[in-house]
Amino acid sequence: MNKLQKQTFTFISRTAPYGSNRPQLCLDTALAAAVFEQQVNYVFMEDGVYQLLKNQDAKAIHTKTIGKTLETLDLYGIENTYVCNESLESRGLSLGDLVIKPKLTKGDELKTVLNSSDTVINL
Amino acid sequence: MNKLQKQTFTFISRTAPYGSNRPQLCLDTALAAAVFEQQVNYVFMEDGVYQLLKNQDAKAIHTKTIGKTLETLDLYGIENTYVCNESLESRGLSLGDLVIKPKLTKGDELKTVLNSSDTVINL
Amino acid sequence: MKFTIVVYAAPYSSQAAATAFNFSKTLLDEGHEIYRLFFFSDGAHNTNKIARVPQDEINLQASWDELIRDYDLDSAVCVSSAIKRGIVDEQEAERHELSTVSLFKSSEIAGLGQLIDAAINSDRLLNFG
Amino acid sequence: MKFTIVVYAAPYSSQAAATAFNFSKTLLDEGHEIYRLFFFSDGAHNTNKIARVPQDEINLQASWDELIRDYDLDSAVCVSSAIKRGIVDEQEAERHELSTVSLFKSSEIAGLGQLIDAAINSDRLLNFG
Amino acid sequence: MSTLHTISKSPKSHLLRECLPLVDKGDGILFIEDGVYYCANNKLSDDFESDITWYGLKEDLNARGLELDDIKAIQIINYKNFVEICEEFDKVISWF
Amino acid sequence: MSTLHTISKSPKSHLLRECLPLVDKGDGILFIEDGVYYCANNKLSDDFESDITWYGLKEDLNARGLELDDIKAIQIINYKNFVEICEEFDKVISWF
Repeated sequence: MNKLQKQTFTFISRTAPYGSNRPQLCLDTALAAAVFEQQVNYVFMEDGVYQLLKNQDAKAIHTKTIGKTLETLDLYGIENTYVCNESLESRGLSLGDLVIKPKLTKGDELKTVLNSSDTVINL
Repeated sequence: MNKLQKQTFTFISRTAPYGSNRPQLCLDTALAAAVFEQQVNYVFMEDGVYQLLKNQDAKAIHTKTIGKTLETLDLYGIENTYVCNESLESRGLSLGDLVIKPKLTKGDELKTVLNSSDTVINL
Repeated sequence: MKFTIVVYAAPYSSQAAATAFNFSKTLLDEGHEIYRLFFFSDGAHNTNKIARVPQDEINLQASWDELIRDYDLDSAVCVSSAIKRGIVDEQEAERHELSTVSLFKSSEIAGLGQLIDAAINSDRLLNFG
Repeated sequence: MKFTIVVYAAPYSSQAAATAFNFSKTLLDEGHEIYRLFFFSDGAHNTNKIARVPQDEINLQASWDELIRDYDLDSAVCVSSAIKRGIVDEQEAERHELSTVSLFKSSEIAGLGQLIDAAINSDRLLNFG
Repeated sequence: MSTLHTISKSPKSHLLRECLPLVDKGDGILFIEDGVYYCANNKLSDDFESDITWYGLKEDLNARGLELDDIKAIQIINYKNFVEICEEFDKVISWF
Repeated sequence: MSTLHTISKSPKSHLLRECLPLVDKGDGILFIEDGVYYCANNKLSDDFESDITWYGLKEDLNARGLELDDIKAIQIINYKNFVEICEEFDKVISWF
């Protein structure tokens, strides 16, 4: 590896869990960025907010329960978590339904997050 | 192979060409059904209507031009072609924009087609 | 009742192949019959014998192979889907001068006629993609 | 300018892998540099050396291999994506007691750290899925 | 001829809206995989017509943490029942 | 910091609507693959804002038989230009 400067990575996770592996890909990459001591932002948008629902249990479909991992995101060094308010509301959800309490954001705040990012992974 | 009775197959092709291989899978399977002398209905719905646009030329993306094959569907024994009127209209298209002239249909007629089908492949 | 199961999706990237597997296993457990499994498009990847999976995860390719052998199922992979995805049996490996065989012995390379035949001779055909 | 190209999609079932290839080829033709190709998830299927394709179609796996060798590119396949999809080099084949190697010699098995490194050390990172 | 329709993508796909014009009285609609999020949205379930039988796959609902009590118009079935209803309907059309 | 956004799915995906709240003045949006169908629909192109630069990939438009004359607000570019505009913007975000 070449020099590892500290940069800002933003991960936008927009898809529902279990139907595809995109939430897991996004999470794995963010965890790798955190391990390499990068600045990490993690944004849940659109169907991605479903990843944060309580009471997930993927045993019956023989898969890891992603909600359980997301509960401990901060332990992995990912503290800047965001959830899109409009995505929650349009799905009849509120912060109380989620396993963690990300910052509630709207478009303009997210623009600021993206503008300050060197790399954006959008899954 | 076991006995090959004559049955009715309906193919619903709902996706745009080139972005995915689903239009080609649907077409290949229908052609196989026709080769085995089955009764074949072919329905273009939703983004599937884009497969029928004139002036396609997929050389630049190194792919077969599906519109060219669809032009000759009847030569392969697939004469019962349908296009969903609402799918055309909502995309600002009319029969004149298409390489063939399928029957213009609405929901109720398609229900009848499906009801008379033994197998439906829906891509 | 005789079912045919058509799988369009690769394992792991979407849930569809796993759903097809669970459905197939359940119907066999319930005493029904599978006339044919047909792996089409990216579904061909389900028949790759080379894959290995971490111990805490399901090896879907190996699970299909086991199910097919346990119930002596007819399992077909679309030939044109398979070859371009690196899924070859001994005969295709030889024809294409490849040194490796990647298809499980439990599945066979087949044409789309086998899918039409299966639709005709099954009571139900289910597509998973 | 230094680009990193991340490919999430398998060849043939969607256009994304072909777009990634065309983009990569064009940027190299234009005198730019590729810091790293990174094949992730179903993108791993692009590095399978076993595939054969009808003569009137593009063999995308072989095209990648040729491009990588022509320009001596750094090409990495995510290790956990690769192994469960049957993409193994000699070392992984040995470790998992597999008799076959399916990965083109032009690509290397790598961890996600190589993706993070590439993002840091490239001017632009593009994702194709 | 009655048909069982399976829907396996989240409401963002609009698959239900695509499929409904082709669904006949007496048909069934089964939500599987990410399709089960259709069961979670109260706004959507108002649209569930009563001359269609609605099903949701238990294993997929449980995985996603969707509370079953909220869902009135929908029968929660497991894989075994999924096989059973494939027998009850004359054919199956998959929407994905 | 300006961003180039690429959109590679047809309008059915609603990717443009998803992406727009995150698109800043001075950003660019490039339609590729099935995303180029966004260029075909007149109703949609009325929404194309003028403080964003809009692009469509020529190779993908040609493949799909989309007539270039109809598209006023959109710059038609080829792969070579695609590489060039990746330099002009500070980063690229892919929507797929």
